[in-house]
Amino acid sequence: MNNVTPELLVQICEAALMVAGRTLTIAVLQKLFDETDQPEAQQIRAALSTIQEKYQDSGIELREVASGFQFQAKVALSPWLSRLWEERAPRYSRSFLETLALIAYRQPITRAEIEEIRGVSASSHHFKTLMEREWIRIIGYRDVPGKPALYGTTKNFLDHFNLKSLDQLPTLSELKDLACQEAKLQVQLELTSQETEMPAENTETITESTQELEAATSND
Amino acid sequence: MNNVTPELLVQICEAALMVAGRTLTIAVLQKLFDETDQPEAQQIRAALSTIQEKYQDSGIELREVASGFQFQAKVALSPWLSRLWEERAPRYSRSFLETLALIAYRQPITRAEIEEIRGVSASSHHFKTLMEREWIRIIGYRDVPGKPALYGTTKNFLDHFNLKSLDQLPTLSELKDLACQEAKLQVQLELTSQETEMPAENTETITESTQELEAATSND
Amino acid sequence: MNDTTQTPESPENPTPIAMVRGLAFTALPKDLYIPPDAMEVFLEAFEGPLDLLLYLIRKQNIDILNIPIAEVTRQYMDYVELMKTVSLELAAEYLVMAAILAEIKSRMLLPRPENIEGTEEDPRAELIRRLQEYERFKKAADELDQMPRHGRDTFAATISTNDMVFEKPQPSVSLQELMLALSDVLRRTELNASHQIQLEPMNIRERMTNILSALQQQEFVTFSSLFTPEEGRLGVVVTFLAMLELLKDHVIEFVQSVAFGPIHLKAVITTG
Repeated sequence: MNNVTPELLVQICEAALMVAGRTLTIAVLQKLFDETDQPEAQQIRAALSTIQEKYQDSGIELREVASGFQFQAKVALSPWLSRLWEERAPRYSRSFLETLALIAYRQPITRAEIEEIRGVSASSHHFKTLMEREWIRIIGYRDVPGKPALYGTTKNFLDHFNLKSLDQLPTLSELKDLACQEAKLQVQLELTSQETEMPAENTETITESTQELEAATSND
Repeated sequence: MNNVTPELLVQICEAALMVAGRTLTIAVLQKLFDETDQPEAQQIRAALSTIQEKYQDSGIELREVASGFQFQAKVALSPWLSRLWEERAPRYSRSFLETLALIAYRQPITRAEIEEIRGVSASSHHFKTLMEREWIRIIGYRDVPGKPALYGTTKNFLDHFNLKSLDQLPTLSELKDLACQEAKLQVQLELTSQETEMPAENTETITESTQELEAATSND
Repeated sequence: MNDTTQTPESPENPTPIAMVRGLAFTALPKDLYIPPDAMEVFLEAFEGPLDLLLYLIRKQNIDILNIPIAEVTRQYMDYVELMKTVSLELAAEYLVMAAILAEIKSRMLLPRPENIEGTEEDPRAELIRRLQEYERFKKAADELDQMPRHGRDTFAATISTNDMVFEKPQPSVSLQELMLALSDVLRRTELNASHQIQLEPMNIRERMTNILSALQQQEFVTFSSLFTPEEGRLGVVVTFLAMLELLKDHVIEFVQSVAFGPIHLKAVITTG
């Protein structure tokens, strides 16, 4: 604790509890420091009670729960906060949807296979979300080095898309038709945007649908 | 605003920004209230600056980025906070960053133009990663043979780098004009025309494209 | 490309490159063998011919507007030569730059032609413009890297709403969106010929999943129980193909404890 002032300790604990996205124990908070600088459990406790006092009149509070400490919004504010989610559900990103589509069409499939096809590493977060929603699950393991898990879709997945079985998913040729339609739509959009947005310089055409834009800016 | 005291407004904004898990705009914050109680944008702004002051000495701060307001841990605390996660933030190679910088400053730009300035062929992998992260996207196609895609940055890019808009990027260094330099050195040579043939390369075209881009991204 | 970010050190750098028995070595011995791997690492520190050229110019503290073309060309060619001796695949871009340098050099030697406006054009002008243009983006990339980034320098706060009861609606996805995402993947993979993906009839894929689900509930499943006679011949074929596919992928195995006894299916690995 030589280099860490009590003020800095408070700041670090405060920020850590806010950004971690999970409850933190005193031991975890201690491990944020180099061994030579590591504060005592008591010092962390003192910092935490300083924080508790500091947030007395705030919209949030620091609470100790079974698994550690966490910041929570004050319950009294829930009538307002609940509207944060009322407005509109968040949207899944394009990369999330690509992962889902590959699992649906190529199941049973491993994560490495998905990465290979998509050419980019897959986000663990996507798998977690898909598992939590019970749209996919692990249906087996491949007997190759690393014993990778095989993913498949669930009945919940079919239900969400109103399908009775997987072979009701559109076939590849139907997919191509869809791509054609999309292209046509884009040409139309192009024409309208040329008229409206780009009056002078029309060497460059913005072919952008609002949908795509929202997909691009929404988080997952 | 009859039933909502300024103190309560501050608490609600504070808690909402903390629990939302995404950036919030002033409009979204307004919608947390019943229509009869809805605060003016100005009142929300005032609450936000109260919050900003309140957190001055904290480990976190309220910041405005491209897509809205967000609480963030202070940059100075990152050495401690990054230990909360096992995975290290990725480091980007110089070629990756150069590609990104060119797209950011020169958008809309084609891949061939990037290659020309960098003097090397561009890595497809970089483009994939940038698209995957939703830092760049195709914003149109140039109407020349081959219809090359034009790339531009997204709001995600700005958010990731803590920017409100593209004009907050550091300014590019200026191009020195060889012809002018020559002229200075060779004073004795009286050249009739000082209209140099160094192409009147417009050194700053960013502001223009910024506006275009904002027009393109702000319709959600 | 890889993530090498070390600063390029040239063998000609005047600072000592090594201390051997108290003696500083400022140059590599001529006969020193550079392993090709090391050479590659060295070259990857440069982002291409412009970067190498800039490095050579900066190393000697030369004003970019006043490049002694002959000298820089000579050094550049030395590097290109070095690449050749370690039989590295020479990137075409490096050779193009060598040609450009040689061309400028030769034009500098000749009397300069008057162009239409009557002013002289310095043969170096275009190269200098390119170098400057590249340099400013190189700098911009550096600056971009220094800027605070999410996940590296700063982290967004998200705290719990534990005690509150309200439902957070889950995002909804339409089949159309899912299909568009898939067609994106397909379009990208078409460009990348190394992995073609084909979409088989979905019923085989579905059957594979069903078989694996059965094997999760029961360690051994009899071969015959997986066939449903009502589905007819096509159904039987599809199920059988699904089994073969799983067998080929090392996911399941067939077990027969006694000769002519019932055949069982078993997952090769049973965890979770």
